[in-house]
Amino acid sequence: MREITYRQAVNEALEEEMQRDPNVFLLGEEVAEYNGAYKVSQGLLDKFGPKRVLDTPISEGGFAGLGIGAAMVGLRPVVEFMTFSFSLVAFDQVVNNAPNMLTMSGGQFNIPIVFRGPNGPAHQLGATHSHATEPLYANFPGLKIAIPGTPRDAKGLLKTAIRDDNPVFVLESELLYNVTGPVEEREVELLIPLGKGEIKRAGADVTILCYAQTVRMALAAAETLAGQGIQAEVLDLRSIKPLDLDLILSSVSKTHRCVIAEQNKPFCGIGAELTYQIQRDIFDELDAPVARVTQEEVPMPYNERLEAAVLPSEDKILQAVYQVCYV
Amino acid sequence: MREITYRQAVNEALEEEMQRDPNVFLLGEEVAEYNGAYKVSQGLLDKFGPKRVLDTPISEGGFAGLGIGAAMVGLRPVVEFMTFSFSLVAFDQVVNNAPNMLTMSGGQFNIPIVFRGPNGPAHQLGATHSHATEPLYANFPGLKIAIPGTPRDAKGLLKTAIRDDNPVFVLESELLYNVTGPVEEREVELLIPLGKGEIKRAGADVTILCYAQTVRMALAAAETLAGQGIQAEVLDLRSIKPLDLDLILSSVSKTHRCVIAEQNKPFCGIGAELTYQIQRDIFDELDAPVARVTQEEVPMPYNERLEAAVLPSEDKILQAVYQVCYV
Amino acid sequence: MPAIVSVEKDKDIKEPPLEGELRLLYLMLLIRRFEERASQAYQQQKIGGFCHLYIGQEAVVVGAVAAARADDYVITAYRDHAHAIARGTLLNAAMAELFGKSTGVSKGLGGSMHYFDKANHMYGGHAIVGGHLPLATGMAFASRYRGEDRCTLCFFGDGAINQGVFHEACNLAALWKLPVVFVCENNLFGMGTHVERATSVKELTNRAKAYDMPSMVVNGMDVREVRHSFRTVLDAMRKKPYPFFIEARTYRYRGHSMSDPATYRTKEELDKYKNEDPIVGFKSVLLAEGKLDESRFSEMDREAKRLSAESVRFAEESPEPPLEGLHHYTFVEGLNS
Amino acid sequence: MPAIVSVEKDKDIKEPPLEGELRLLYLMLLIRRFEERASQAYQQQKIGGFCHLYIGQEAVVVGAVAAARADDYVITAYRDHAHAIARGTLLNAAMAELFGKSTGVSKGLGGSMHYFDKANHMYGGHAIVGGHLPLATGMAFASRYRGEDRCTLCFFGDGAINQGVFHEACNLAALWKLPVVFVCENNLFGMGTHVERATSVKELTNRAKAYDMPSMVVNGMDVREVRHSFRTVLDAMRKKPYPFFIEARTYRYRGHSMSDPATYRTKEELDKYKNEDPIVGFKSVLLAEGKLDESRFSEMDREAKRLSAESVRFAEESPEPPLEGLHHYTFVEGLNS
Ligand SMILES: Cc1ncc(C[n+]2csc(CCOP(=O)(O)OP(=O)(O)O)c2C)c(N)n1
Ligand SMILES: Cc1ncc(C[n+]2csc(CCOP(=O)(O)OP(=O)(O)O)c2C)c(N)n1
Ligand SMILES: [Mg+2]
Ligand SMILES: [Mg+2]
Repeated sequence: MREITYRQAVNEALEEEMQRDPNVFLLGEEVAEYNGAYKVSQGLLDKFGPKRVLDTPISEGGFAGLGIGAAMVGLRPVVEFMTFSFSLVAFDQVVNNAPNMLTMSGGQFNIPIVFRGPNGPAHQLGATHSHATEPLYANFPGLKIAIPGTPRDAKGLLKTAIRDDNPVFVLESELLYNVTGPVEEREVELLIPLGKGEIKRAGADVTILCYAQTVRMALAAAETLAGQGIQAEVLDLRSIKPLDLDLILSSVSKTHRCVIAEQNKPFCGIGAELTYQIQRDIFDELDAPVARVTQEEVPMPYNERLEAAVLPSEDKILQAVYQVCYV
Repeated sequence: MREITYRQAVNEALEEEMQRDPNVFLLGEEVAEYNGAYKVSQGLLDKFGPKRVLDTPISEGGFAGLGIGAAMVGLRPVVEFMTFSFSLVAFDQVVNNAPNMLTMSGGQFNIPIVFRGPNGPAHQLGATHSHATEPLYANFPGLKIAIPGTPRDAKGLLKTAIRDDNPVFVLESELLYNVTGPVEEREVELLIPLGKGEIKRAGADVTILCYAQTVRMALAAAETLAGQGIQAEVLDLRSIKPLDLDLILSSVSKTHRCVIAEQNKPFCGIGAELTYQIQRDIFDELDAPVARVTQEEVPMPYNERLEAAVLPSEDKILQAVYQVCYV
Repeated sequence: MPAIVSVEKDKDIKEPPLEGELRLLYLMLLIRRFEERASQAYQQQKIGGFCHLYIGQEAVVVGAVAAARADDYVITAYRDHAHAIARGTLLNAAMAELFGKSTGVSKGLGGSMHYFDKANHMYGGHAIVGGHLPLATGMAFASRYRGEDRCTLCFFGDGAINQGVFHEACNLAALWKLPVVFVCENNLFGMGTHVERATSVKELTNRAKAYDMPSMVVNGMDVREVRHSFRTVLDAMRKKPYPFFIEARTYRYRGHSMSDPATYRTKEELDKYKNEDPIVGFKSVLLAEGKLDESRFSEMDREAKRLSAESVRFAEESPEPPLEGLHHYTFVEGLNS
Repeated sequence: MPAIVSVEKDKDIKEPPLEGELRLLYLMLLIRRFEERASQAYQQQKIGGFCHLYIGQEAVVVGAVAAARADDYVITAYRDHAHAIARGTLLNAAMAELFGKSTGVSKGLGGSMHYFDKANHMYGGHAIVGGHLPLATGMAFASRYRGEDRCTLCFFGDGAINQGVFHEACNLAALWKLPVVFVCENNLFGMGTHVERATSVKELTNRAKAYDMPSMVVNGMDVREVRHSFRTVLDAMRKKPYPFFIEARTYRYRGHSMSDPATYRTKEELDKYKNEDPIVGFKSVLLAEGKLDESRFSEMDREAKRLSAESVRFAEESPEPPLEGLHHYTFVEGLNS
C-alpha cells in the first residue's frame, strides 16, 4: 500500500467528500487562501472555490454556530478549529446547539456537522494552547468523537464522519500531521465506521488502550516489552463515542491486565471512563487494577523538559505495564 | 442548632465575607437590584451598596473575565453565574485564564476568585439549562471545586472558598436552595476546609459516595436500606477538588462495596474518576465492582416523567446497592 | 369564518389588504388568548419549567411574519410561543408542548423555551441568550449557498445584544452579505435589568453601524408599521442579500417569566404601555377606518378564546411521550439520510 | 551613557523632552535588536513553541508606554516581547523566557506568548485571541474600586476585534466608565487574513461608536504622534474615567509567527511600510531637528546590539526550571495570603 502523511490523509478525505456531495463545505480560520494553518486544506480552495472553502474571522463561536445553523437546514459543514484549544471559545455553541437540537426539537432537526482540527498538546505551546478536549466533549450526549492515530484511520474516519447525520468531532493531532503510514489507493473508497476500535498489535499478556498521540507510544512500548518477554496487545480506540466496548472487554478478558495510555489531563478523563466500564463489566477478569498514563495534573508548562515530564510517554507506559504485570 | 435554608446559608457566607474583607465584591446577572434570580443575594445591595454588588449585562465571558482581571490585581471577586449552564458561554475565560495564570506567569499571578451559582439539573428546564458542569471544570488543573449538599456545608465551604487564594468553584443547586438544615449560630465562624469529605451516616455494609443533589437521595436510600438490614455509609464528598481520597478509601476499605451517586452525565463524569482512583488504590478491598448512578446518556428532556427517568434517584441508588451487595 | 380562523400567515402579498389586516388582528388575539390560558395552566401547576409570556409584544412578530414569505427562516429565543403561532403552529400543538405531551410541537421534549416547527419554518425556540444568532447566520448562509432568495428573521431581546455571539454573528453576516434580519425586540428589560443599565449606547441601532449594517427603529406596538417596515426590508434583501438590524420598541406586560413579580418597574410605566396596546390600538384603527365592526371583533375574540380553551383540553388529554423512547432522539440513524 | 541604556520608561513627564525622545528611539532599537536575535536563536532551534515578532510595530508600544505612568496596567496578546521591554523587563529575562529558562520573566513556564512581569506592571502575554480584553476591564475596574487614578492599556490586534469578548469588554468598560485604553494594533493582517476579509466595517473606530466610546486613529509608525496621542487620552482618562479606543495603524515586517513565509502580501506593500520604518523615520526627524547626531545613534545601536547578544548568552547559560518544581505553580498555598 502507498504511504502518505496523516495530513495528506485528512486532505484526501476532505477532497473526496466535497467532490461527492455539493452540500459539504469547509470553513475555518486560514483554511482557504493560506491553505490551512497546518496546510491540511492545501489545494481545496483552488479546487472548490471560495463558495465552498471559506476563511472566517477569528470568531469561533460565530462560525461554529453558523455551521450548526447551516446544518439545521441541510448543508453538511466541516468546521475546522485551528486547534481545539480555540474551540473552548465556542464551547456553548458546540455543546448546547449541536448535540441538543435533535432532542429539543422532538426529532425534527438533526445536525450533520463535523468539527475537526488538531487537538491535544503539540510542542511547547504552553498552558492555553495544549488542551486535549476529548473528555470535555465526551461528557455530552449527542456527540460522536473520532480520534484517529494513523493516516489510514484519519482518512477513513473523517470520510465516515462527514457522511454521518449527527454532529461528529474528528480530533486530529498536530504532532501526527507529518507521520506517514499505509493508506489504500485513492480509487478505493475508504470508510472506517465510527465506534470500531482496532487491535494495532496482538498480544496475550496485557492490553494497552490508546488513541491518537498515544498509539505510537503504545506500539513502541509493546515493541520494547516484546523484547522483555511481555506480549502487549495494543488496542487503538479510534472512536471515543461510540466506544467499542466489546473489543475492549474481549481483549482485557484475554490479557486480564489493562493500561490506558491517554493524552489528556487525568481527572475525569477518558481513562477514568474506560476503567469504570471495564471493572463494571469484567471485574472478575482483572488480575490487577487498571492503570492509566495521562498528563500530570498541572497546567502545561512551556519549558521543554517540564513539558516532556507532564506528557505521557513510552517510558511511562512501560512503567505502568510493569506495575499491572507485577514485574 | 438553628435551622436555616441553603439559600440563607449562602447569603450569610457572602455577607460575612464581604463584611470581613473590603476587597470581596459580588457581581453577576440580577444579583443586585433583583436580589438574585434565586434570591440568594437578598439584601446585599442594601447593605454594601452598588460599588460592591453589581448587576452585569448578559455577558458571561465579559464579566467572568473582568473578575479574573480584578483578581490579578488583588481584589477578591465572587462571580455569580445565574446558573452554571450559562457558564459554558464563558468557558474559555474560566478554564484558560483562571487556572493557568499562576503557572504561565511563573508564579507571579494567583487568582483569588470564586465562581458560584446553581449547578446541575433543576426541574424541567430542558437540555440547555440542566447542565451539571462539575466534570468539565474538574478536568482542569488549577481549579478547586466545592459542591455542598447541605446548608451548613454551603455556608462553611463558600466562606473558605472566598478566603482561598486560588480560583474556586462553588457549585450550588437550585433544588437545594429551599432545603433547611442545622447551621451554627452566626457568632460562630464557620469555615469548612476544602478537600474534606464528611460521613453523613455511618454504616459497615456499603459505601455510598454522593455530593450536592444526591446527598439527600443517598440518605433516604440508606434509611430504606437500614430497614432491610443493610447498613450503608453515606459519604458526602463536599469537595471534588481537592478530593478527600483518604476518607473515601478508608470507608470503602471497611465496607468493601461502593456505589457512587452523582448528578452529572455519566461519560467522563465524577464517578468515573472516583472509580479509577478507588480501584487503583484498594483493588483488593473491593468485593464487587463499583457501581455508579448517574444521569442517563441523553440530552435532558423537558417532559417531567422522562426527566425523572433520566435523573438519579433514591430508587436507582437502592438498585445499585442491591447489585454491589449481590442481593 | 374560515378565512379568519386560519392561522396561516400572509403567504400571498397580493391578497386584499382588508382580509390581511383582519388576520393580523386575529393572530394577535390568538396569541394573547393562548398565553392567558398558558398562564392559568402554569399557575395551576399543570406546566413546569420556565414559561416566558409575550403578552404586549404581539405586534412585533405578527407584523414581521406577515411580511415574510412562508419559507423564510424564522428563529427566536425562549419567549417563543408567539413566533410559532404566528408562523402557523396550531394552538393544540403549542399548548401540548407546555404540558410536555407527545402531541406537542417538539413532542414534549423541548418545553416552552424550545418550540420547533419545521413544517412551518419555525427553527426554535433557543434558550441560551444570544446563542441562536450564529444559527441564524448559518441559515442565511445556506440560502446564499443554494442561491435561494429566502431570508432569515432572527428575533432576540435587548438583553441579548451584549453577548459576544451577537457581535460575531453581525460581523459574519455583514462580511458575507447574508440575508438575515436581526430583530431586536426591545422591551426595555432583560429580566429585571433596564436596557440602560446593561447596554452602553443610547441608540441600539448604533450597534449595527459597527458592522456597516443598515438599521431602523420600528414602533413594535403598531402591527401595521411593523409589517410595512419588514416588507420594505425583506423586499430589498431578497434582491440584494445583506443583513439588516431592526429595533422593535415594545413592552412586555407580564414579568420576565411566570415567577417574576416585576417589581422593578412602576405601575405608571406599565399603564403607559398598556395604553398603546397593540391589539386595542389596531382594533380602533380598523374600526375607525370602517374595516372592522364590534361584532366581527367579538366573533374573532370568541374564536381565539375557544381555540385556546380547546388547546388546554387537547393538551390534558394527550399522551405522555413514551418512556421507552428516551434514547430515541439522541442520534439519528444511518449515514447521509 | 547611563541615561540612555536604562530601559526605564518616562516616569516623569516633566523631564527634558530631548532626553525623553532619545530614550524612545533607543527603546525601539532595543526591541528590534532583541527580536532579531530571538529570530536567529529560533532558527537555530534554541527556542521552541510559537514566536511572534513585533518588528515594524515598535513605535506603537514604545510611544504608548512612554505616555503611561509606571504603575498603569499594561496587558497584551501573544506578540508581547516589545510590551515587556518597553515596560522595563530586562533583555536577559526576556530572552531567557524564550529559552524556557528559570531566569526567564515567567520562569520559563510561559514562553514567548506568556510574558508576565509584575514588578514592571506588565500583566501578560495572553495567547487566546481577544481573551485578555475582559481581564483588562477587570484591572480598570479595580482601579475604580480602589479610587486610584491608574489607567489600563490593553493592546490587541486587528484580528481580535471580531471576538465576542471584545464586544463584551467594550460594553462593560463603557457602561461602568472604566479607565482603559483599548489599543488596536492594526497591522492589516490576522495571520494571513487581511483585515478587510475579516472585519465588516471600513473604519475600525466605528466599532467604538457601538458603545458610545470615544476613539481616534494614530499613525503607529510615528512614535512621537503615538506618545502625544496617548498622553492626551490618558490625561483625560485619569481625571474622568471612561474607556477609549485607539486604532494604531502599523505593519509587521515578518510573518505572523516564525513559521509563516507571509506569501499573502506583496513585496511592494512590505517595502512601502519599510519606507515608513518607525526607527529610521524617527531617527531622521531627530537628526533634522538637531537632537541627535549619527555617532550618538551608532552608540545607541551598538549598545542595543550588545545587550541583545548578551541576553542570548545569559539565556543559554541559565538553568532549566527544576523538574521537582512541576507542581509548584498550580496552586498558591494558604488562605488570603
Ligand atoms: C447565556 C445566558 N445567560 C443568562 C440567561 C438567563 N436569562 C434568560 S432570559 C434573560 C434576559 C434576557 O433579556 P432579553 O434579551 O431582553 O429578552 P426578553 O426576556 O426581554 O425577551 C436572562 C438573563 C440565559 N438564558 N442565557
Ligand atoms: C481564540 C483563538 N483563535 C485563534 C488563534 C490562533 N491565532 C493566533 S494569532 C492569530 C491572528 C491574530 O491576528 P491579530 O489579532 O491581528 O494580531 P497580530 O498577530 O496581527 O498581532 C490567530 C488566528 C488563537 N490564538 N486564539
Ligand atoms: Mg428584553
Ligand atoms: Mg493583525
